[in-house]
Amino acid sequence: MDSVGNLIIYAIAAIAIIAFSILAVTTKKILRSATYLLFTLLATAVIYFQMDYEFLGAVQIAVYAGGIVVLFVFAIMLTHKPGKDAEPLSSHKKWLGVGAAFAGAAVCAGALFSYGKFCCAKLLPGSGFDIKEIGSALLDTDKFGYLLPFEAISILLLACIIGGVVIARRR
Amino acid sequence: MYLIPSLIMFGCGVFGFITRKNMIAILISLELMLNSVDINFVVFNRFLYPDQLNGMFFALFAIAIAAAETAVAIAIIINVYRVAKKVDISEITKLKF
Amino acid sequence: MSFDFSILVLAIPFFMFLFLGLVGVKMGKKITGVVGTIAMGVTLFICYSIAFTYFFGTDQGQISAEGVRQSVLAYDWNWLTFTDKLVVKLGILLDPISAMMLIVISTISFLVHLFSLGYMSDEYGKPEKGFQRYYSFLALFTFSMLGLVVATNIFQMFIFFEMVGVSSYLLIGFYYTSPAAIHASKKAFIVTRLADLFFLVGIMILSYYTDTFDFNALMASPESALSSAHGQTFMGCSVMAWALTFIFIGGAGKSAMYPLHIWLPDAMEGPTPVSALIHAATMVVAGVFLVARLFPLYVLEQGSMNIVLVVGAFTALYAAAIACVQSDIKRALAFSTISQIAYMMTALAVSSAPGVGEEGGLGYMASMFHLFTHAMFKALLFLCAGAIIHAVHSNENSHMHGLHKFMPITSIAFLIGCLAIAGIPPFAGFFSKDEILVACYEKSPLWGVWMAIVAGMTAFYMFRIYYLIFHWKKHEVKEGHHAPHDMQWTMTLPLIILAVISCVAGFIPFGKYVTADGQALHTHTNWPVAISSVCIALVGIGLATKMYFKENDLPSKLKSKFNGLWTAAYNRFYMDELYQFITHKVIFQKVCKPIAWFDRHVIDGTMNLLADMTTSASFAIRKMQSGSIQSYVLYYFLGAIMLAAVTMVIVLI
Amino acid sequence: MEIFSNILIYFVIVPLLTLAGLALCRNKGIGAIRTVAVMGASALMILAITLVVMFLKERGAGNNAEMILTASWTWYAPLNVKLALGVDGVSVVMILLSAFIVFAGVFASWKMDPLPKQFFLWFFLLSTGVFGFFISIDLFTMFMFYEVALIPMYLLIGVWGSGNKNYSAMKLTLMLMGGSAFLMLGILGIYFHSSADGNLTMNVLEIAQNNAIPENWQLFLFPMTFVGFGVLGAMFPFHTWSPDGHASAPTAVSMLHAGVLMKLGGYGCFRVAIYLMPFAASQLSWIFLTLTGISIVYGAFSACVQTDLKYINAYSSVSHCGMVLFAILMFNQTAMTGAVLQMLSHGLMTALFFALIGMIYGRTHTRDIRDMGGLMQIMPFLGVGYVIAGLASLGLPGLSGFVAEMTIFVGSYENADVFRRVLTILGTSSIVITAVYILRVVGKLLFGAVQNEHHKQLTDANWFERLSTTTLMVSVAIIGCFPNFFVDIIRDSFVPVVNALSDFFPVVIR
Repeated sequence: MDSVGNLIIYAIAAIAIIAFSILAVTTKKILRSATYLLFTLLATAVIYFQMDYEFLGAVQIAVYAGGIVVLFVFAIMLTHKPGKDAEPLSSHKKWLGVGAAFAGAAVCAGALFSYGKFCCAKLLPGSGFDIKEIGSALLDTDKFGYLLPFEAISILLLACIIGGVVIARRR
Repeated sequence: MYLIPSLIMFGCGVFGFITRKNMIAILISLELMLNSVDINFVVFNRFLYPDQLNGMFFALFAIAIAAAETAVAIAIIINVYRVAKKVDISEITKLKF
Repeated sequence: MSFDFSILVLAIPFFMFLFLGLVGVKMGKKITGVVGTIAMGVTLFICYSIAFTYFFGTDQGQISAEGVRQSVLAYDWNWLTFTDKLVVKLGILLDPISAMMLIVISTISFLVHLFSLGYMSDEYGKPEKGFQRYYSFLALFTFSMLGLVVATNIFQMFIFFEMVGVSSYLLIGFYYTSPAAIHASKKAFIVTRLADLFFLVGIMILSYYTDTFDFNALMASPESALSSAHGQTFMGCSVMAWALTFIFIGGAGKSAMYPLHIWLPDAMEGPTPVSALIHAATMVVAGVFLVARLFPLYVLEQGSMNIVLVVGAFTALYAAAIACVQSDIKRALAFSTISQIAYMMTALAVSSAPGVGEEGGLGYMASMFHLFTHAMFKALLFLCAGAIIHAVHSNENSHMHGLHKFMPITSIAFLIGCLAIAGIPPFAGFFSKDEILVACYEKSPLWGVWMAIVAGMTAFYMFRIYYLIFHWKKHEVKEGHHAPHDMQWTMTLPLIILAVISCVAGFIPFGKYVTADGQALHTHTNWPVAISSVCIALVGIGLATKMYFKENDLPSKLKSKFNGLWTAAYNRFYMDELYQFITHKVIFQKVCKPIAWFDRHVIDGTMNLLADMTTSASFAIRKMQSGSIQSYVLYYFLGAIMLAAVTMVIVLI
Repeated sequence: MEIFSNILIYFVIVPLLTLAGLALCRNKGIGAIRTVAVMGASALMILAITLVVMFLKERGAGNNAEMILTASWTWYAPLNVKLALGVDGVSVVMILLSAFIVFAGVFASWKMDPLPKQFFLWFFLLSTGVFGFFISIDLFTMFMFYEVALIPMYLLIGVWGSGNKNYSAMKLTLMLMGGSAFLMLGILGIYFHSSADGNLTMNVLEIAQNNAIPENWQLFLFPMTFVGFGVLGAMFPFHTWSPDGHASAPTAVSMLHAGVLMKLGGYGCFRVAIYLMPFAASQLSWIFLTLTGISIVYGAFSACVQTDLKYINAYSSVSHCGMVLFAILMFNQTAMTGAVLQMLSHGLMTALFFALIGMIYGRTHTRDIRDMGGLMQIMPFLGVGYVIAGLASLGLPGLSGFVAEMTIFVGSYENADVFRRVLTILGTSSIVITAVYILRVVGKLLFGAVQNEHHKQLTDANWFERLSTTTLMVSVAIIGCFPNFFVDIIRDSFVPVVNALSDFFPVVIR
């Protein structure tokens, strides 16, 4: 961490991520859950910004926070009567979930700490990609060019649009 | 360091996915997991190969796919709701047949 | 004249079998019968000319430089190769006994063909259903029997043993709608098959040590053939003794020696001409023929020979005892046949090697002589019985009585047969039986006396049958039936021919032609033996005359006096019941059923148990597929974690 | 391609062409379907006869190679898997047998209903597998064709069968698959030890030449392969699929299965298990000899009390096929020749039996011998056919069974080993038991009074049924009358295997 400011920002973002994700999966009201998700995603965007990936952060905010969460909200509106709580979790299931989550986390953490390298690694000075570079890489066919995945994604999106329409269509 | 919140976020996602009964809540948990993975990609890219953009693009595409997937999933959920009048996953188990 | 044409002896009957069987249905019944009979007549002619050439010709190599009659190999065709040395050949071997058998078989077969033309028709001369089949089977039997006697090797003999077994099965079961016939045919086949099993094992043992099937190779030097197994013993006896005993059991099955005799009386369910052909004259002597064929080996293996002797002598007495009380004339004749064949067996067994002592090889010659004469007069008796049965439609002697007036030709023919079998000179049986008795006395007086007693019993029971059929009391013609009468010429002619042969056959100088070593054997009548045997026979006849010539109550008195013995003999000393018990109660119920049960429940049960375990395991696993996404994810996730953890541990360590 | 100039490949191509032809037929076009099927079967028969002629010519010309008409085409180079073709005397007669039975089978299923087209499709797929198995000398190809022959069985029984068909089809397929699982293991084991210098091969000839399978591995792999093939050869105690399977299978399938498919077992035991692993064969043969010896007697005794015609025949197959394996394990030329003769003979006469049973069942709608009787009066042709099949089965000279059994018994007895000789004598006793059950059936089924009045209206065989059964009867008689023709073809094929065995076992090569 090159500066205290950065550190503070990171700390805030990290705490926000942790806190809101926990809240998102534990809160009783589904709408609140969606809201907490929004905050988590925003905090993630902060982390992207901090790593000099401005474009990615922007996309994160626009698509995730702006698009997906709104989609969630609409879905919730459509399928839930306002003010109705989720039913309490059965305790064995809860413990099962906690166990699974902690086991996974433990394994990953084990992997993480056993390498130790990332725990306090210095952020190297980024080369500072600008948006133009990203754009040309996205449509490039050379090495490190991403035209093919880009096109594949677009077809996928198209398929999703069609699929969404077909599925949601009233029969 | 950046991976720690991602790790916790992933754990929350797993927990939520397994325990919640509301399909939308499950979807939200899924988003959490995806998001944590995105962070990982970006972090690895930034720390290991700062000169390249592979991880970032991966995250970018993942976001796009997540958006698509969410859209379809929500369409399905709404449809299921229309048919079954519920979004509770524990009661919708007929798909195994 | 060479023996090349001898192949026709086998070819004609075989062709007739196929021809009559396949084309016969289209031809009409009468024609089929006539064609079959004519073909048999041709075969008869060929057989006679072969025998004539063999016995009286000199230029076909049958007489060696030393004047010894030796065998001629007319044909030898490789049929099946087992190993380089063991090759089954089909061929034609002519030697004294096979030439003699050719005469016997073709004569009787021809006469039976002729006789059947009438017998197998109803009273209006219309042939019965299955007439073509009958003639086809007769041809098959003739083929098999001829093939048997001309066998060049022991395996060919086995092959034709099986063939005659099958044709006998088919002919016994000719009336296949009658349960008794089916049962009898099955019994005949299975009992002889059991014997053939031993025969086969005997062949395997013999050929294993001698490396050959060929009779010529075996006979050329019997000592060296046997010595190849020298020192080899199995359960205390030399392997050759085992082999020869097994082979004898094979012969005993066909020749109905005790205890394998049980099929022969039942085989009388077949048409009577068939009984005359197969179960009196030809097939049943196959066992005797087999032992005679291997006589040089048996002579060297006295252990086996003693078994043959004991079995033969016992059977002779046993069957004669049963024959005294049977009421079914065919059964009585059947037991008489068993007894007479046992006589031949005994004669073979008491015979010493040719050239040994004064009477060496006498038994062998006598046995063959008796085989020849017996075939003639027993066929005569059976054909007479056939004529009688055809006339009165019954086998029981209680339905006959007093037929002498109605059927004079048959009656005289039957009487000649009886005199011949009883051994009254000058009929054929006297000469052959006399030789046998001489041979028995040579061996030991015990056997001589024993066989003489049997001869007396033979005379008694034959005349008992004769009197009960033709005299005893007046014949009662049932209402609605024709009075019995002599039959048409096709049926009486064979009777007359056979009667004539039975009268004169005894004067054939048999010893000159048919001997064990090919050298003429000069026989001379042994007067003490001859006179005593005639006396015994006369006593038997006298007894029978006293008891059965006119209706009286002596037989029933005797019957009530020896009730136990009479009942036991009437029921054939319960041998059939014993077999029934063993086969049904023991083998069927205690072996087959448990095995079938075991298969269905234990072996199959194990397989089904495995399947059931798999099914229940899958049902148990099926619960895991709940349809709940969350549990799937949980399983997946736990699996992934485990994999990750394992990987990590591996990487870290 | 070069491989197409080999006649052998056409044994696979012709059934496949027939399959294609059948696929083009309309579902209901029974006439076209029959035409195509008959053409296919006849072409196979002509090919088979041509093959025999070619084989005799080659041998006559002094070609004494172990396998002749060899050809090879690599289809997966990394594993050295080839489509290697080649025949020796044994395969030639097996191909001939298969061709005859396929031919008779087509006529026996002339009136197949329902779905005739699909039936013949599967039927010819099955024959493809059978022929493919016999022509190939590559372990992988053999195994592949083996499976091709097995799988159609499930559908053929499950769809066109009768009675408890689902159970039987499942049981048969699963047990045979279980066998092929063992076999797969065995083949892989052989493959990985096929060569000492790392040039792994699947070719049977090369493996035998390399002779590189270590002895301890042989002891492990031999039981695998032998049991794997033995299941198909109905070896005790793995035979229980046979009664149920045969009882439920449609006529032609029973014919093909008992007639040919079960022979795959015996053939494989000889070609793969014993030939490639002579050491283990000589060490372990006593176990399998005991099992097969039990098979012979046990099957025969079981058959004595069955009341279902097909069960009787299935158990008699257990007995007869046991004899095949028994003879193969005797390790001498004569007994092994007898085994092949027995395969031929059993194939033909069982096919004949099943054809006749199918025809009788098609008329009376029962297979229980207690419900039938006196059929000889009603359907004399079928009755005579049954008697002939029965006589062949119990070993009447002049029909095939006698020749085969005698060769086996005499050959088996030509062993210096007392154990084997005693077993042989025990095995010999089966000829009596066979006579008992055959005569029992013949007596109850054909002779006697007619049991059921309705049976009096039944008709005798049609022309196609006559054609089918006559083909088989004539073949049975030809083998029985001229056995040396076949013995000459078969006999020398066993020289290599007997030579291989003679290193470990006091083989009497006579």
